[in-house]
Amino acid sequence: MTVAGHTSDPESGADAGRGDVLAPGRDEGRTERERREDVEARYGWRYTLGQLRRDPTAAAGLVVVGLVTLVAAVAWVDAVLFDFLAEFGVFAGLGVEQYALAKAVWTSPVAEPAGTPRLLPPVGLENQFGEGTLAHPLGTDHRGRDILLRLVYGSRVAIQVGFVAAVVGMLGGTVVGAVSGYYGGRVDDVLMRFVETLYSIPFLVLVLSLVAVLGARENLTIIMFVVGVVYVPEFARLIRSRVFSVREEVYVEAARAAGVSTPAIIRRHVIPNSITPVLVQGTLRVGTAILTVAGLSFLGFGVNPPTPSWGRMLSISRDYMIQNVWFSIWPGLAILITVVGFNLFGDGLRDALDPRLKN
Amino acid sequence: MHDPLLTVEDLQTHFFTEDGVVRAVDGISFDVAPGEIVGLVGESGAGKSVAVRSILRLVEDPGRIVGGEVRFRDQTLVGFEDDATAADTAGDDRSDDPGDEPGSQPGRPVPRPEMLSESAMRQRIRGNEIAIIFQDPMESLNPVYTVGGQLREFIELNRDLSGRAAREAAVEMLREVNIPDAERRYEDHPHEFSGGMRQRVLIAMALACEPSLIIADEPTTALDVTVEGAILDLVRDLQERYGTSFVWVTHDMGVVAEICDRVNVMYLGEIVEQAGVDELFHDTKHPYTQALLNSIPRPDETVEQLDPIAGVMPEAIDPPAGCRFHTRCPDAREVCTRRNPPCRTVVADGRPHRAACLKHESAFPEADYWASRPIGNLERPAPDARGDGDE
Amino acid sequence: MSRLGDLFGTDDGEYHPDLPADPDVGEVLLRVDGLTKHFPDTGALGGLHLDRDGDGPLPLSVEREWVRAVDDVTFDVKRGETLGLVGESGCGKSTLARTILRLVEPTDGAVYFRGRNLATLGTSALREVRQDVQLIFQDPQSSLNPRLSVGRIVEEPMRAHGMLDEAGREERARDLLEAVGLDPQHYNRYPHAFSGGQRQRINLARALSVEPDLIVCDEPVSALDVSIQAQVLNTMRDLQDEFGLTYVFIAHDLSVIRHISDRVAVMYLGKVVELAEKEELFENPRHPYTRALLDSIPVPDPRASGERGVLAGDVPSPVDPPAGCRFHTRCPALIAPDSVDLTDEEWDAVRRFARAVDRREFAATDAADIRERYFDGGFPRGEAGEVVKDAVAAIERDDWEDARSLLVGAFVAESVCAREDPEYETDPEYGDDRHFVACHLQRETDQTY
Amino acid sequence: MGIARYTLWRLVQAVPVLLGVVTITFLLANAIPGDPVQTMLGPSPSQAEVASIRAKYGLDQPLWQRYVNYLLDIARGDLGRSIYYETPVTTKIAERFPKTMLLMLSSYLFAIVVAVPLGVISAKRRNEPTDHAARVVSLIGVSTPSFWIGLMLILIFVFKLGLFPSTNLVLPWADPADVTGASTRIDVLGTALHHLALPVVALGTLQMAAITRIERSEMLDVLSQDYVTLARAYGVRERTILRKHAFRNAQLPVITIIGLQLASAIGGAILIEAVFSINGMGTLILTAIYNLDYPLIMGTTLVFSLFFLVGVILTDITYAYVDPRVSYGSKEV
Repeated sequence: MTVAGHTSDPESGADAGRGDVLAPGRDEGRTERERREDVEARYGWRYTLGQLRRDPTAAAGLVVVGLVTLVAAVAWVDAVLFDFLAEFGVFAGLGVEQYALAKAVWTSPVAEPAGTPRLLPPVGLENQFGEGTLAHPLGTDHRGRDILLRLVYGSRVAIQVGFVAAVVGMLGGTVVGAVSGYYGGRVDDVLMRFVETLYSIPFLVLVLSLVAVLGARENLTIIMFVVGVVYVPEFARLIRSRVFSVREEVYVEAARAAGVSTPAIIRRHVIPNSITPVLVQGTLRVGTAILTVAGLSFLGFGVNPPTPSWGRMLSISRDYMIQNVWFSIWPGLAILITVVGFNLFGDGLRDALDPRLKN
Repeated sequence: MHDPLLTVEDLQTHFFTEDGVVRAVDGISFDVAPGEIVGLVGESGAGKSVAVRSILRLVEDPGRIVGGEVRFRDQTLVGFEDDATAADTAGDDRSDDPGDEPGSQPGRPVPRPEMLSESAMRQRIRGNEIAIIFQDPMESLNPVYTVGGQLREFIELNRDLSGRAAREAAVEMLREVNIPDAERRYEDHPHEFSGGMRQRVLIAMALACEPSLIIADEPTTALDVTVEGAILDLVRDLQERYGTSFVWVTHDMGVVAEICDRVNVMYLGEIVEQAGVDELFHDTKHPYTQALLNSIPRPDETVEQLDPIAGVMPEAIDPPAGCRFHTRCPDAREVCTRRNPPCRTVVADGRPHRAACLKHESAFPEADYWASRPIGNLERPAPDARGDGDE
Repeated sequence: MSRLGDLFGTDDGEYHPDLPADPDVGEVLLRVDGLTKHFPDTGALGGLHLDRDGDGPLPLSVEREWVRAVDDVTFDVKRGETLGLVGESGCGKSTLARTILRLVEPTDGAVYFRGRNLATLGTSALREVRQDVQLIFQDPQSSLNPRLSVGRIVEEPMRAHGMLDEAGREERARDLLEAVGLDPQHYNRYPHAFSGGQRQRINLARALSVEPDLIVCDEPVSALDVSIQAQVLNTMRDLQDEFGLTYVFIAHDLSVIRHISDRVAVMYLGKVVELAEKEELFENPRHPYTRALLDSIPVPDPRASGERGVLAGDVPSPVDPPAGCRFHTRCPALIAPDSVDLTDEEWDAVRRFARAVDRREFAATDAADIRERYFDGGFPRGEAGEVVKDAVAAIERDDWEDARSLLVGAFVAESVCAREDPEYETDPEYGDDRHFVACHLQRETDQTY
Repeated sequence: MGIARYTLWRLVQAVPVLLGVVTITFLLANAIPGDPVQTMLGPSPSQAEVASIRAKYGLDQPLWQRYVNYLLDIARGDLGRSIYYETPVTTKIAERFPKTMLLMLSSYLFAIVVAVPLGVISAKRRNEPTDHAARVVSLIGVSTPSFWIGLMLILIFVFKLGLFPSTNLVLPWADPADVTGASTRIDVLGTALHHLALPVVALGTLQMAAITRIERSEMLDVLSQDYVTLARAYGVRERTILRKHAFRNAQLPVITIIGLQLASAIGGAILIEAVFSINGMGTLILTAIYNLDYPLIMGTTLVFSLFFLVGVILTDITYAYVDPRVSYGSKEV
């Protein structure tokens, strides 16, 4: 049971004392299926990947995750590199003016910067809430900007935030959990009480309070780090319990008995066998972080107005629901699909890593 | 001789996994007379547990009973016949063509009309006529209910008792299996019992329903020797008093010698030898049984050198062609790689002694075993499929 | 015994006068002396733990309970022999193995390996010694790191002890794989590709890689199928001859122990109750527990006659083991206290009755019924008889606790078995080694010698 | 050990955590760089103004002194005065708490009532169409932002169909006189349910989906246990097996998850209150944050944490009630 406030990690010693309770000959008399599963529950990485490939839903998740990440990467490259390259005339004669225009549209707080080439139909307030057309497949928003394009650029924020928050949580959690698990005793007690306490403050409440006192309402960087930091307790607990159980594994004992030094044991045995659940949880947390940051943007925390983000788009769309329903549908779907992708992939990863959990 | 209580004929249970069809039980036949303890012995992966679960139709997905017949008295627990359109693929030299898909198999068996319905199985057979005891007493009791409650539920289901009377029968049965202070222990939860005590509770559970047959699936494997000894004594004593028949699944030849009247030796989904317990040990007819006996150390005398079976049991998903034991058999000859012998009577006085080995010429005249070339397994390393082949 | 004096010695290379300085000359390779391991039975919050039945205001207590997993175990292991260590689950044999190797810190006692006390060695010296003492585990699957290739696994101890260079280690690993009966080509495979028996061979290869003198084997074959078990046992024997190994072989299976051991120690509840050469122990067991154990094993021969003295009751908790002889609560041969003057038959009946009351084996609450059932129609005479009658009266008014304490107080607590820790040595009928028996029944035997 | 004793034990365990939460909320507002007074008074306030505000809120005292005072105040049930509302924080919270409570409990009820049967059916009909449908629903449920569900519900049921009101909640126990269009208590109840429907679905969907997923996998796990097979082998009816032998065991992890989900439900409630303009605790904490009202931030955070902690303890006690191994102190759990 891993409810906050629970402190039931039996001391390693007491467990070793019950070492010989292990029932003899358990391997006997089980069905073929169970035997096979047991053989396969232990694996190399290659086996894991093989399993992942064979799971169609996990593969679908991987495709979604890959696509969204790719789109986000393109948007990122575009946002950062475009101006730089355009200055050197790289795009001259390539017909990229259209693109430049579109980009100007999303970066500009007003409808249309002066002097943009008019290759696309004029965008502006007269184009407000356009229906889906070939030029604007998903229509236009309250300022006449292309929704699809803004979704594409919004993916940049979502993906970035999701990955950064999950990685911050994983790294922070790994450090705290590993220190706690490795040193044990007092250090562990103190760290775990702290982690438990953080865990007892509802997630969003903690994020909001932290963001508020840091004065970071519109600072996306701080927000994504804060979200990551709030994930630390969860990962710390996960890793700690994992380290505790791996530390008790017989192969670790075997290495100790063979005289392998502690650092080598940690490097070669403990870490490689502890990180898999962390990776699974990390994948799932990318999705949760996207949801959380979308919620924060919706509440007005996060990116500054001209920069598109899905949560912000939804927040704005509230005021224009009567005029254009699609304006409030597309960003939500974008979030939904992305998060479904991460969840599918994470579930698939878990099944592949631990077939016994598979249902 | 009595009519048999239970008859199993050509029972087949396969598992349809992603990797292919695992022929866990592949055409076994045996019977159990009233008041008899019949052993089903073999190493892990031989298909013993699946076999006994098939008798009660308790095989779970992806496992399916795909053929054969199980009769209990005059009732058909399992009864399949081949589709009329089926090509006859069965026979002595059962070919092991790997490409059979569950759907595309031509001779897909269909249940016969007299096969008991699921609800009839539930009401008339399970618990009522045939009870089962599993290997792991820790896992077999529901941790959230009291031991007595579980016992009483089963008694109420399978006997004409209810309420107070069922409770009394339950307490009585707990006492019968030597659970001290039964009245009070009745209210305890399973985690308050030791492993040996839990196994006693399970035996009480089986006996309390007053079945004619108890299937015991490795009931003493998870227990310490002294506890095992006490349980074996208890079972023998109870068996004498209640006259219940047993199918006793085990991998331990010692337990077999101690408790069984007749024994079936399983190897890779098939029964390779079937005999009375004394004949099995002292007039062994199948090389596998012999090898098994040669490889166990004895507690009562010092055996200087063990004579183990070469190699490991192949996977049931990809059994060797011909006799399934031929890859490890010291007596294997060329013919063994081609023909898979069924279990035939080799000694016929009294209850027949059956063996599935071509070297018994009287039973397998067509095989011409002695004329065939020996393949000398002992020198030859076992085929290396996926890292298996222990020697 | 000099173990207390050694306990405080911290010198790594402590010289022990009982043992020859040069290991190759002497016979004793390993001496376990008064080894004890108690685990704290901690609950949550470190020392604080849940007080289930207490009646204080808070369900907490700071009292620590100790699991006496191994208690004052002493034995020698001679170079080149196999010492079998047998016992049922929970008897402390695995803990003993780990304590010998100091994978768990001993609470008390000493472990001399070639004259050095492992119990007091410093970390680096201990690491050095671990080159010479290896351990093999019960579960061949979980003792191999699933993320390392077989080659890496076998090389790991060599790497830890700086043996050979990279290429040399690989060559040796391949040689070892071959020596234990595996295909050297499998060097790059991962453990999941192997069967149980093969994995145990990998374990053997790993243990052998650093040329150890002693291998402690903790149930090395009990997870294997019988045919595979025989293969591994044979290989272990061959390796012993080839490399001059010494084994401490732990198992719960007496047949395996009989097959592999030269001498055998039987453990019960943290103590060695009997130790003798194999033939002597199996053919002339002196301790009632050993006898019960031997009687219990099903013999793989339907013609073997076997009457079994069933051992009643469960093993007591190692947190609060019985005083004196730890087996006395279940012993079928409990010695009558000196104060009790009964015939053997009467004593048997009293003992049986006391046990039955202790475990509440029966439901009868009628004096006549009890007399019929346990005393063949007549209660014993004298003081003992009075106690029995009082106890029966207590049962009649359904006060089992009272009856129990009456009987235990009069018959069990006074017995020498419950008062004194037995330690006896006798001359064997088989072989020429001493036969150690921890049973007070040996008092008389000793006197007759 | 009985349930009562276990409850006591569990409460004792909660003390350090609670103290930790109090400390964190205190540190949040007091030990973070940046001067709240500055924020409060805007740019370039006079020295005197600063000093008076500092004195008023006790900010001129050293940190530990303020911490001790804070603890003492909390012990007295005093959470300070809100800077923005200029009323005691406790008053404000007492005013807002019932609506949030109503919203959360109703969504939880909705989530559990839908999820548990759905999960059980899904497990029972494993790999059948029902199961696939349930799995898709729960996957989408855990992947959809609750505020967007709220928006969509408003879009459909308020703007398009005009079936439900879009804002605020009515407490079912409110005085009919205070509720527009209601004359009897029954009317009030009706109005309350009418207002509650959309926010409850929006907030409860995530919980529902999460519980369905765990319910399904736990049921599958339990259904493959030996004791279930044994019950089957003794002729117990499939329905009885599901109801008696599997269900109770499967609920153990579900109960834990239900407790832990409370944390995300609280987060969801903040968003849902924003979407439906419900003046509950969620909008209160948002107001506090928008206005950097530190006492109010501390107070609301503390109350939310307390709420969560109580929820977790309640689930633990329920767990102990369902699983005898916990209350008997067995180590195997």
